Amino acid sequence: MDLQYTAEEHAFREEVQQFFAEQWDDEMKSMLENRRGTDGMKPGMIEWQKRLYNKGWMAPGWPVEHGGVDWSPTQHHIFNSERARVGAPERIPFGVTMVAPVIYSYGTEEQKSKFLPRILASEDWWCQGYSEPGSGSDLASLQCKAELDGEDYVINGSKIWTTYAQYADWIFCLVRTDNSGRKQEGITFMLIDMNSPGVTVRPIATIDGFHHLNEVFFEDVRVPVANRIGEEGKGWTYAKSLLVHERLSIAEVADSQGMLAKIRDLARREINGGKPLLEDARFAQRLSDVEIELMALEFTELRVLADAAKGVQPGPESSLLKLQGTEIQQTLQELLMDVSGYYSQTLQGDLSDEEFGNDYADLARKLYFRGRASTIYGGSNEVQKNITAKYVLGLAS
Amino acid sequence: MDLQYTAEEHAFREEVQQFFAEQWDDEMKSMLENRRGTDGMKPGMIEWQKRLYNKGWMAPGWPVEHGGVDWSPTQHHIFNSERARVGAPERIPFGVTMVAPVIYSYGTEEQKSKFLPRILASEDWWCQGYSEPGSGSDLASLQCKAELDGEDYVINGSKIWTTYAQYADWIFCLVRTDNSGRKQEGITFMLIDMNSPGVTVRPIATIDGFHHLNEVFFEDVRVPVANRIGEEGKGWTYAKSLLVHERLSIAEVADSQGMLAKIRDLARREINGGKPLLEDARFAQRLSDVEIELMALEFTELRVLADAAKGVQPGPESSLLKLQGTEIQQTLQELLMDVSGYYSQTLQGDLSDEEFGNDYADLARKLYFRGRASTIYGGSNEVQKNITAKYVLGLAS
Amino acid sequence: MNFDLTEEQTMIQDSLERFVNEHYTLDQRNAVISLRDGFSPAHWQRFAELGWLSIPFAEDNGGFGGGPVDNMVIMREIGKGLVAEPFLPTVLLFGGLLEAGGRQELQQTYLPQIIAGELQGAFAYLEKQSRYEMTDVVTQARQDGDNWVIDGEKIVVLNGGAAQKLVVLARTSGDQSDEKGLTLFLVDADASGVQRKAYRMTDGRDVANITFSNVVAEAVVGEVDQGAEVMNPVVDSARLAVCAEALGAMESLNAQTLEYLKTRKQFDVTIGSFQALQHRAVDMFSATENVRSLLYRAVCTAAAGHEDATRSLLALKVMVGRAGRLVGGESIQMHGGMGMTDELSVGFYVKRLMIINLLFGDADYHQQQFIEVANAEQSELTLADTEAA
Amino acid sequence: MNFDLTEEQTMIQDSLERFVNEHYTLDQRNAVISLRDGFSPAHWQRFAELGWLSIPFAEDNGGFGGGPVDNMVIMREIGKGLVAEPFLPTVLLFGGLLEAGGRQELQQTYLPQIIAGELQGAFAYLEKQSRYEMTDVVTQARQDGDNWVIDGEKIVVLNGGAAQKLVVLARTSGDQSDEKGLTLFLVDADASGVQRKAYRMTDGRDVANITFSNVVAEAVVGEVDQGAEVMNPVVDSARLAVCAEALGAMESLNAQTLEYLKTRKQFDVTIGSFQALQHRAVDMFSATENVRSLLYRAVCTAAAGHEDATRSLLALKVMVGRAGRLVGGESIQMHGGMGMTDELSVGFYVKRLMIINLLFGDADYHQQQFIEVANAEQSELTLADTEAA
Repeated sequence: MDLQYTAEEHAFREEVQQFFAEQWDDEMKSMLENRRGTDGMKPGMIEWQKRLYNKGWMAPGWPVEHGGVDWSPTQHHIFNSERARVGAPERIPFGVTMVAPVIYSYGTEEQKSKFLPRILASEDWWCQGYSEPGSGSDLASLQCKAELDGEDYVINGSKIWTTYAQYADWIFCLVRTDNSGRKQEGITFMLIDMNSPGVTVRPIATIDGFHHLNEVFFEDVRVPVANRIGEEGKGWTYAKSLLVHERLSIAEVADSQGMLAKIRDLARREINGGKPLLEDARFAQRLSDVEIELMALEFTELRVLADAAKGVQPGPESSLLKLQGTEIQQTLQELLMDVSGYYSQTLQGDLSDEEFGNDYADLARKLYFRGRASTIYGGSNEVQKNITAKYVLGLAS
Repeated sequence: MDLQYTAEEHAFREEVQQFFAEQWDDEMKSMLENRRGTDGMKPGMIEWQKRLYNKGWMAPGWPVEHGGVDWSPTQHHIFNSERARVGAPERIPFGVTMVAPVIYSYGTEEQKSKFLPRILASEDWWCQGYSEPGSGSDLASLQCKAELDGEDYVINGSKIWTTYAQYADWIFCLVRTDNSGRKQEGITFMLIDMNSPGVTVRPIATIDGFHHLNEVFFEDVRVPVANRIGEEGKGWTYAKSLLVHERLSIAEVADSQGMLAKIRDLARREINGGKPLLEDARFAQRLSDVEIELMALEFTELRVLADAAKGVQPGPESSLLKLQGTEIQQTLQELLMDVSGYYSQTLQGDLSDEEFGNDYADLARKLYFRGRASTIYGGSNEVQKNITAKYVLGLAS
Repeated sequence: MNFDLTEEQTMIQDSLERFVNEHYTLDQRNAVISLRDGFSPAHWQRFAELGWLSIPFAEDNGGFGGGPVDNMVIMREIGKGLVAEPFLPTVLLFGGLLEAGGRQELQQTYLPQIIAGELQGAFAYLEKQSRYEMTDVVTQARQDGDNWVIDGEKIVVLNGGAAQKLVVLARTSGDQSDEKGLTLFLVDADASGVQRKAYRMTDGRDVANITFSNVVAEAVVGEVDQGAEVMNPVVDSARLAVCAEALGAMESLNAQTLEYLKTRKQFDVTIGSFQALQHRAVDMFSATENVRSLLYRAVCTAAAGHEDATRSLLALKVMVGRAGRLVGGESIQMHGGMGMTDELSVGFYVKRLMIINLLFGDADYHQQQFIEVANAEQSELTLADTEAA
Repeated sequence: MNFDLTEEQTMIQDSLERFVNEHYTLDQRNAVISLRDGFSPAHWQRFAELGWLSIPFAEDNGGFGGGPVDNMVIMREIGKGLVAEPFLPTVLLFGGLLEAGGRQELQQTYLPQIIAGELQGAFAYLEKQSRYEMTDVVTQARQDGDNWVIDGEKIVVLNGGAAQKLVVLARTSGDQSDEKGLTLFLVDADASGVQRKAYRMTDGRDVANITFSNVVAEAVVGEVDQGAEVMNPVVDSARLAVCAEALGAMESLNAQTLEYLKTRKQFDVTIGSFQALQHRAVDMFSATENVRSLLYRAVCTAAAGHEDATRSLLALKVMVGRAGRLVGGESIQMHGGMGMTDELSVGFYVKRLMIINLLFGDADYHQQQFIEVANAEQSELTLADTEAA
């Protein structure tokens, strides 16, 4: 048992640190540290991703022939830790992490050459069309319909919870091409141009006040057969195989560590009854409770990473990363709200920080409310527990 | 809304207080405050119950014609609060609270005149034979068999978790007389003399170190038909109706209040690092967490009581009494263990308190371990939650 | 001992419930919230006509002579319906302070206006540095001839935008956090030197940050340097009131969530048939009943002037914060994606519960006070008492 | 970076596992526990033959030169098997102190005897008033010519009945709770003036209360007044060791409980098919993996002398207490009535976990220390860092 990095890993870390020191500069920060919402975020994210692209690090997980870098799991970890440490954002995942692996694994040569370079260079913004109003955690019950009509499919239906659809050039969708068999069958994977006639986007107002979610409607939208991935009816298989490509850092340990450090700093600054909040016994207890859990999670992640680096299947503990990671995030968001006190429930609106009386609560509140979704989306924590009970603990369903 | 007692209730409370002041005397205390186990407990309990009997208060909940007192729910509450306040024990329930209502509701005149006076005067000690090794929370799956043979039933099988069977003169049992229909049918309610040939008692060693649980075996035990309650095959109905007679004070609020006060006193006395444990921030938080919950539960109990006093059905909150009551008890037991520190995990054995270094930990440990059972027996808390979800919240099973 | 409402209280409850049913669908509420001050003047007028604004005031002051139980009845329905009108800031706080201050001329001038629905008021007590210590006050008032002149800044003043008159908590002597040396002043909200920046809370209600520069106060409320003595019981009564409001909100969340569990289907069955969700629904129910029980406890002990009233109120406020967070969090979680949207009212109730947790100090703050009160008591039992047979 | 055991460590692990499988069924353990000192001298001899007793000691002292990882391997198997032999008190504490004390004559005399399984030892540090403050010591040692003479009383001395030699923590200067002024003494357990009262812990292990009246010490271990400097690292290493033992116990409880959930039927289905129990089984699993991760963290940082070692160890001990309580409680609850009996080993594992929680301070105590260490650090991030895109 040994925690040391190899010399190569040390060197890599230095290279990563240097990259962030140079590229995560004031210009980037001012573009992305917009505290009042996500509206100005698109240009900043594209600029940031182009910088990664210029370094060759936009898609390290891709096969080298398509522009990947063949990093080891440890290198991925190092990159992500350093990213979180300086506070740079993660890449927007829908193109580079979610649809691209499906395209390079199951797409035609035409699809690969058409889409992958534009994803790599952040020239297309993608969104994901899986969930539907009626489907919830039971994804395979989806109903959005595609009917073949000559060279096109005609799509009718809607997708919901579509993050950043308002920015998107393309959407990848699971659509139903057949209703006769098991619900997992008859699902087809489709790439749809958001500019197609008949596509409309309705923003969904959410409790966090950010505009990130949408409902996307398809009304007789014609999609060339050439935009279908693989075979008709196999979409569920492709989508499931995509889960394997999920990033190792699903627990977001490094980001939570940054959040925790910030909470501690702020709690040192906040005074109640003449005493810093950090010295309040209950607050200190709650903070340390989650800190200890996060320290454990960090090593659970390293254990999974160590297995991945050896090329062996991760152990059963990997099933806990999302469960624990999201719970820790929510606890931290809650603590940050509590540090904010009254300010956590007031809308700063047009007031300056000075007039308002606080310089972090507005964001704290948004993070908190947005964070509620982390235990719902991508398989609710209830579903995660069912899965863990069944597949890891072997309990009958 | 009003918390006041009526003048009659005030007078009653004074009478109760006077009774305890006179009867819960040093002799009683020395008989029942045996901290090393339950072995010496039987004579003390019988003496104490005889004192209640002499006052006419042994069975206040019974119909007056059999020796009951016709107390209002508030009077029951007052009696119980005062009992807990001085630390006197509850009556052993198996005879007076559990089997007697079945006897006076469904028994023959002969059964009533044979058994009820002896229960009232604590001349017979009863135990309960419901659970079986295979039945658990699924009580109706019981298999202990009774076959009619002339004037007798012949009983074969066993009962488990039988509290104080080692003291008992009689056991009331659910036995199976028919296997053909639904499992709830074919169950018969039987009164069995523990001195019958073929009855054996095996003590079950438990984690608390008290001897209270037993397994009772029946091998060709002959029980006169005259000892059957009501009709053959109706035992399940009788047993269920008995649940209605359960005491109002199921949450044991008054006892928990006494426990909490004691914990606070002890935590004031225990010093760690020069400071009383009561001033330790985390300990104080944990104690106050449970104190607040107990304050809530006290009023939940009063709400149920107020409904009962009006003669109306208790509201849905009554379903929470056992759930919350047992959880609070376990939390208090845990805190008392924590106050005891190292002593909580050492067996005092023959050491005097002085040699051992502590005068309460031995009991604390026993209470703690015995308390684990409170969320298991009498319908586990999981089953309670299922029932509440179904019957109170109306959620489909 | 009983927990029944009187016939009059039941009538008040019914009339509020009817009002909510008629005027407080989510769409109607959104319309109300979008009005200038975050509430409807027409509704307020209706409140006056129905007599609700008179309930807490003494009969001598033209009121109904209500007590803690009456306030509970009103605030619980307000909580159930997520009613936005400023009953708390204008009636309970502003009106309550004027009444508690005991100055007849102020009572006779203003209480009838409040009761008639003609006067909006606010209580300006929080400051940027004060967090939950209400006595941490640096806003100064100094005597200048017959006048008191106020300088300082107050934040998160509930109903601060609409208020025509303010009661302002200022320091007239003592150190920054002393309880003694505080004085309450009546100030015209449009007086020279008063500047207001209005904004909204997350549930849509109106608040303001208010600066005072050489502002001449209209009157002292109560006695100079004795402001805390007037303020404390009024704030305690407001604590009780918002806890009742929280109960109403939690009841509504329970009802909405149960309804969703019973109708929403996944994997071809209603999600309410999943045992794990059932048990959590029981936990929500249990948390709500705990709040109800502690509310009854605090209301009854307050009404009776019982020695346990303070401890009960502190326990209640702690439980409201904790249970409110649990019920709110579970409501969102069990509503899934829909719980995240503004298309259901779930999120607004959750936010209101979070605000209530903060008002007059959050759960942690109140628990610290609870610990001090509870551990100061000596108990009388011995451990042998805990030994059951 | 890797979390693999070396080949040698794997061999140690396998040999312990085999030993447990052969010698530690519940019946066999009950027989061992019922022996005079609560363990089997024959087993102890076997431990010596297999070389296990030599593992933590330096090669210079005749040991295997093992480190934190090796201790972890041994103690985890001991925890899994609920092994009663006194590896902790004799080898890790008593032997560890003699080694850390640095006096060659003591090392050369006694370490070989320990390694050979010929010497039982104990560390007498707790006192009636000390609770979890190990430096709260009133047992006095005074110099009398060339001798040190000890007066006082020690309690809950692990292996105190069987021990032939004791290391005794006594005060040689300073005030009752000072860390400075403590000295460790080697004392013969049968020396004149030593009185022992042996009793048992809940898991059946042997402890004793020991009084010292004018007892002449055999030697000073380490330096006079510098006892804490010798003791602290040895106790830290013992903390790590008992946490590894706890992991083993938790693993065993998980396995037993899962097995029960998969076989026990109620209402005609296995109880493991109830979703509420499934989710709680996941919680047990999750708690156990948290302990494993923190154990790896603490062991790796200790082995590397990493600056995070202290914080990691404190976090681990807190988690072991909390997670152990959760796993123990759930194990009993999910085993139903059977979990309450001594007929399964569940209860014994639970008790062992509870004892481990107490050893060297419970979870609350360690969390207080953790808070002090963690909050003393300054962090470097700004909130903007937390804003994801």
